[in-house]
Amino acid sequence: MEKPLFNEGKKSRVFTVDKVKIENEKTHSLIMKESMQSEPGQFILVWIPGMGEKPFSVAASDPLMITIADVGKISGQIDRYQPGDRLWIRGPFGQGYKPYGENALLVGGGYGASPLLFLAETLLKKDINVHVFLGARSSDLLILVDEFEKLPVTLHITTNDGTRGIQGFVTVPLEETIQNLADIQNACVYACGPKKMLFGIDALCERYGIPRQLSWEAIMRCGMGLCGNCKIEMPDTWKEPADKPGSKKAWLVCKDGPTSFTK
Amino acid sequence: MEKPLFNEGKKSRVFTVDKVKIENEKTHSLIMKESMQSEPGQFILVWIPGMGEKPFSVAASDPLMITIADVGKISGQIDRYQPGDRLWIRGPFGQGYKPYGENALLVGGGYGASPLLFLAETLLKKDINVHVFLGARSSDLLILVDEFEKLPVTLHITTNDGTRGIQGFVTVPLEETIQNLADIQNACVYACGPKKMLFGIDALCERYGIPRQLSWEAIMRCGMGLCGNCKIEMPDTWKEPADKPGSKKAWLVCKDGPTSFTK
Amino acid sequence: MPDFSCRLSDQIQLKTPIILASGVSGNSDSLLVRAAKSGAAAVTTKSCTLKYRPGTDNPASSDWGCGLITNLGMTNPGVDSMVYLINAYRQKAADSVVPVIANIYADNVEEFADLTAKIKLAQPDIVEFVLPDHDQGLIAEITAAVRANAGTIPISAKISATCVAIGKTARTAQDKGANFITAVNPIPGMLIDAFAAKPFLSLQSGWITGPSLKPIALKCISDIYKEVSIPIIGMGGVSSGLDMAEMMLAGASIVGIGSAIYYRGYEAFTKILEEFETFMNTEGYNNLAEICGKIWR
Amino acid sequence: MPDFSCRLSDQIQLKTPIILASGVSGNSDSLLVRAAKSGAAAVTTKSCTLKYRPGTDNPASSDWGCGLITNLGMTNPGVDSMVYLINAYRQKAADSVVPVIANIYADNVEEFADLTAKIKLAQPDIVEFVLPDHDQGLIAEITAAVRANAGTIPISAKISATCVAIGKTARTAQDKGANFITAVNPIPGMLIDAFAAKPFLSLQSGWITGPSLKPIALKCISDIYKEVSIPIIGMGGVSSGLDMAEMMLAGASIVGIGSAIYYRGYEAFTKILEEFETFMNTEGYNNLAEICGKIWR
Ligand SMILES: Cc1cc2nc3c(=O)[nH]c(=O)nc-3n(C[C@H](O)[C@H](O)[C@H](O)COP(=O)(O)OP(=O)(O)OC[C@H]3O[C@@H](n4cnc5c(N)ncnc54)[C@H](O)[C@@H]3O)c2cc1C
Ligand SMILES: Cc1cc2nc3c(=O)[nH]c(=O)nc-3n(C[C@H](O)[C@H](O)[C@H](O)COP(=O)(O)OP(=O)(O)OC[C@H]3O[C@@H](n4cnc5c(N)ncnc54)[C@H](O)[C@@H]3O)c2cc1C
Ligand SMILES: Cc1cc2nc3c(=O)[nH]c(=O)nc-3n(C[C@H](O)[C@H](O)[C@H](O)COP(=O)(O)O)c2cc1C
Ligand SMILES: Cc1cc2nc3c(=O)[nH]c(=O)nc-3n(C[C@H](O)[C@H](O)[C@H](O)COP(=O)(O)O)c2cc1C
Ligand code: FES
Ligand code: FES
Repeated sequence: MEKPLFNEGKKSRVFTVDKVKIENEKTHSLIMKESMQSEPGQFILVWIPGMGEKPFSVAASDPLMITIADVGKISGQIDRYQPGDRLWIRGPFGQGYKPYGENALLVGGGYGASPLLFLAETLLKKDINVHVFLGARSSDLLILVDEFEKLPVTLHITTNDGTRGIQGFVTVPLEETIQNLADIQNACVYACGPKKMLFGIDALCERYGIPRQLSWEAIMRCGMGLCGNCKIEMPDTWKEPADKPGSKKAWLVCKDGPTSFTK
Repeated sequence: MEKPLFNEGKKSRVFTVDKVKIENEKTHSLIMKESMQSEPGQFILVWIPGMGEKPFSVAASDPLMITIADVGKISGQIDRYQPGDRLWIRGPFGQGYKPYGENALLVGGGYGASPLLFLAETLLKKDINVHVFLGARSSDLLILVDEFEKLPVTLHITTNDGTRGIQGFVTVPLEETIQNLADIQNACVYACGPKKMLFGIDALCERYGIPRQLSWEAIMRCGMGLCGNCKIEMPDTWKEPADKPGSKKAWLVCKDGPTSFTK
Repeated sequence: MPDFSCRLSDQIQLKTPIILASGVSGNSDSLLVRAAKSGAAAVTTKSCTLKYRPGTDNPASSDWGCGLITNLGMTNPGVDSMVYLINAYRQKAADSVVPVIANIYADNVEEFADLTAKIKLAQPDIVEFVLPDHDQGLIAEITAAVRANAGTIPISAKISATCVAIGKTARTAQDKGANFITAVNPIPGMLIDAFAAKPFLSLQSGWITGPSLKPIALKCISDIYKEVSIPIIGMGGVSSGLDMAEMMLAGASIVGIGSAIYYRGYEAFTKILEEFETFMNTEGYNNLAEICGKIWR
Repeated sequence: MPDFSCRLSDQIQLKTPIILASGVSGNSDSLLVRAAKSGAAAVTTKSCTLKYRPGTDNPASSDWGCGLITNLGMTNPGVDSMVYLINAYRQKAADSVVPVIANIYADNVEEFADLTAKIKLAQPDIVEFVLPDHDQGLIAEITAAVRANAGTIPISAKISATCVAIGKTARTAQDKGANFITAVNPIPGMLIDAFAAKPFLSLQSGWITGPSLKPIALKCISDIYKEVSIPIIGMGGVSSGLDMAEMMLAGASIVGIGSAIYYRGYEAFTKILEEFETFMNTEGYNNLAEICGKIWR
């Protein structure tokens, strides 16, 4: 009769790369042999022993997938990984997206699109209509386009230089789509990307009074709500929940987020 | 999102006496308000803060009941308890009886009968025929007779002084019943009581080749298999299991037992 | 409802006996405000040193199953910025303001003296200083130095669970003028990942906090309670109302929480206090004096 | 299959690197035999003192969720009976006999000297002695006294996790003739039952062992490994093959288990070793030398 020891589930464990998929020049996806139960919008912490640890969004959970833009030390190292290589991962952490309403408008900037494929699949299973808005500086920085094309979603692509889709910002087709919605209260914008983009989208949504779920980024240290490093200040439009007094001016991306909810 | 802390289930917790039932001059049962999931033959540790802690058999699990003979410090204290009083209990510990075969012969000496009522109920639910053999020095030391009389079991009572039932040892009607069994391999003796009685019953069973499950007593300290205080030597008839080498000469009542199995 | 107000000294009156421990959110004025608004009856800043310390690479902490391990490398903005931070906290908290305990850390007596003089500019309600582990002479000198420079501000000596003869250390601190004892600071530990064949934390070892620290902390607080007559600010593994009760029964006058914010969020303050209140009510305690140190009476 | 044989010294060769720690079943010859038959590569007797010690009332131990707490009050039959017990163990174990480590405990140098001379009569394979926590002078004297009286028998200094400057202590012990270091002895702790408003153990406090001790032990073993060149007998919270691997990666040459017998029964020895073997195989280690202290290479 063995006794269960204790709650070890939050410790880092070994994952093995099964497949590598090139998304674009700077971005690729790693598909693991193992899966990790998680929701779209949650994140994981990837540890490269002897080098460091960084947060990444869950891009698929079964098997686990992450989509990584090669921009520095850890992401550059991961960029070299081949099938059979091991990474150490803990998680999932944080609050993911919550499916809501009948129409979903998914907006991703750059590698910010990484959790949106997983989200789209989850929403489709609930019979929610999905629009996807992918934006990037140029066509070669777009990710996951092929995958989205395989799904029954309406796909809108923008590039700043016009190398693919509409030239301009992702907010242009987004605004159009919002304007054409029959019932704004029954729709929701789900966005993921750099802070500036999120502030822009939040302002746009506020103008139309449409609910939105934004997934924030910050530099994390403890990932556990203790060090305060990932603290951000939420947009004015965000209403502080009664059970989280003081959180508007000191919102922890790792613990309160990464997803914020505005209705 | 709260996180489960850890496996605290083995710690002592508060139980409240709901009813007190007098079994005889020296023995009474406490029925608690709370229940504790357990098997007949398992034991619990009862702590009286500031006084000490002792093992007792589970006499019923839902709600939890214990049957206690007032013989000393702790049992004498418990003897005074009234409805509303609190005790601290941890458990269940150890290996209980395992229902086996078609005919069950339950033997209890003195307060050793305490786990047998719970066992009888469990066996009856599995459509096993139950014989119960209760022995004591004298009629006023018998316990649980009324309860057994309410059950569809064959009850055999012996007292050394003949004040109730047959005069003599409990082994006499036990041996008769064994002799009348159609299929000895399909029956099992379940006994609980002082070491001497158990050795006697074991020898009798060995003569007839009948399977038996004996529940041993010992003075316990850690109750966790660590201190070695409850170590006993098993009867010669007991066959050491291959996965427990060395256990025959050093059998831990708290961890290997309290129930031993011989087939 | 039991009376929860707690007079720690003539100057300091807390509305409840649960406060924020040092190090958790203690480098941010707006997070201190959040703790105050979430029910902390006092907030403690992160240990500050004379100069800014940048901190370490990740991983800097982990939940290892029985508790947490952390080593953030003493990140802090330095004492001058900490003074600024404390003022900003007071201003931003406005009506929600609660007393602030300023924690300072140094290696030697001179630096402690210096730090005390500097942090005093923020007029914290208490200056808390982290004592070394076992050199009784040094412990006495540091306490005396902080006492001398703190002026009328009460001071609390923070003692680690690894401290040798912890009761005696607390007694020395009391004798040299400490107004309170804060106990405990965590125990050193290390996680190793067998598959990586490496220590998990970037600084190799770290400090163990949370549930697994509790029985160790209870023993320390007991030992201290028997030796001193000043109030104890107890901490180490408190994450429920019952944990809080245990710590007060051992001798703590008020209780600090850190890791519980990981386990239960900022809501930890109100949740733990509610559970503690239920306990006080069902067990028939009328006030905090009745429960403090009761296991020794 | 990796090579598990372990040469601790010219005299001592173990068949595998997992042994029984002191205190668990160590007051009974037949339980030591059981441990040996269950796969312990060596067995350690319970700490013995000059005179018989009766031990305490119940409760003497508990599982508190993250680990165990125990205080049996140093129950032991006294050194003369322990000599008898060791001989009985050898006789009863017969073919299954494995080396026996005799653990001794005293308060002062003279008693340690005396105990060593007496326990020597049983010709244990190793004499293990429990060092005090922080007095470096006393640590040196005790080690020298045990060394002097043990003759040709190798000696191991057992060090507690609460030891101050643990690396330095181990170094002192090595310098004074210790052949091995056993680490760690557990940390003091206390359980309080809030409803009873009483400490749970009859002796109030006890020692914390099992899972929650592991990260603390790993840190201690790391600190010791960096300071000494003699083999370390590592223990503290090992209950799986991965735990065992972590402890050896930190620097232990062999590993002891105690609490794991509660968690996994006497089968713990073979189960943990099997898991460790799987780990060694899948990670490609050929022998114990490759894994010992690897995180520091
Ligand atoms: C909740 C959350 C989810 C995240 N999900 C993903 C994800 O799914 N995929 C992903 O690739 N990254 C994701 N990130 C970012 C990721 O954690 C790292 O910050 C990023 O990989 C850079 O780390 P590095 O060690 O490679 O770069 P570093 O060596 O730390 O930085 C190198 C340089 O790159 C710059 N830089 C850092 N991050 C970015 C960035 N995001 N964009 C552009 N420049 C940057 C730095 O300023 C620096 O100049 C996420 C972050 C958060 C907080
Ligand atoms: C597995 C297990 C299950 C048990 N189940 C029960 C149970 O269901 N009901 C129950 O009443 N007890 C049971 N016991 C016995 C119980 O644990 C105590 O030993 C008993 O209650 C005496 O404790 P005390 O503190 O009152 O007596 P103490 O003060 O320790 O002893 C007082 C005197 O009584 C004698 N004495 C101790 N135990 C007995 C005994 N069993 N019979 C006669 N004299 C004794 C002692 O030798 C001593 O002289 C069980 C024991 C074990 C190991
Ligand atoms: C992330 C973190 C950082 C800490 N930083 C400090 C610090 O800077 N100074 C200090 O004295 N204690 C520090 N501590 C210790 C806490 O103040 C407290 O003593 C300890 O965490 C025990 O309480 P807990 O179990 O409730 O977390 C820190 C603890 C944590 C978890
Ligand atoms: C019940 C028990 C009794 C112990 N008795 C002793 C002892 O007498 N002498 C000693 O040096 N260590 C003693 N110890 C400590 C162990 O030898 C070991 O150092 C400690 O338990 C850590 O290992 P573990 O986590 O595997 O139990 C005892 C431990 C337990 C659990
Ligand atoms: S990363 Fe430490 S609080 Fe979020
Ligand atoms: S009571 Fe300690 S081993 Fe059974």
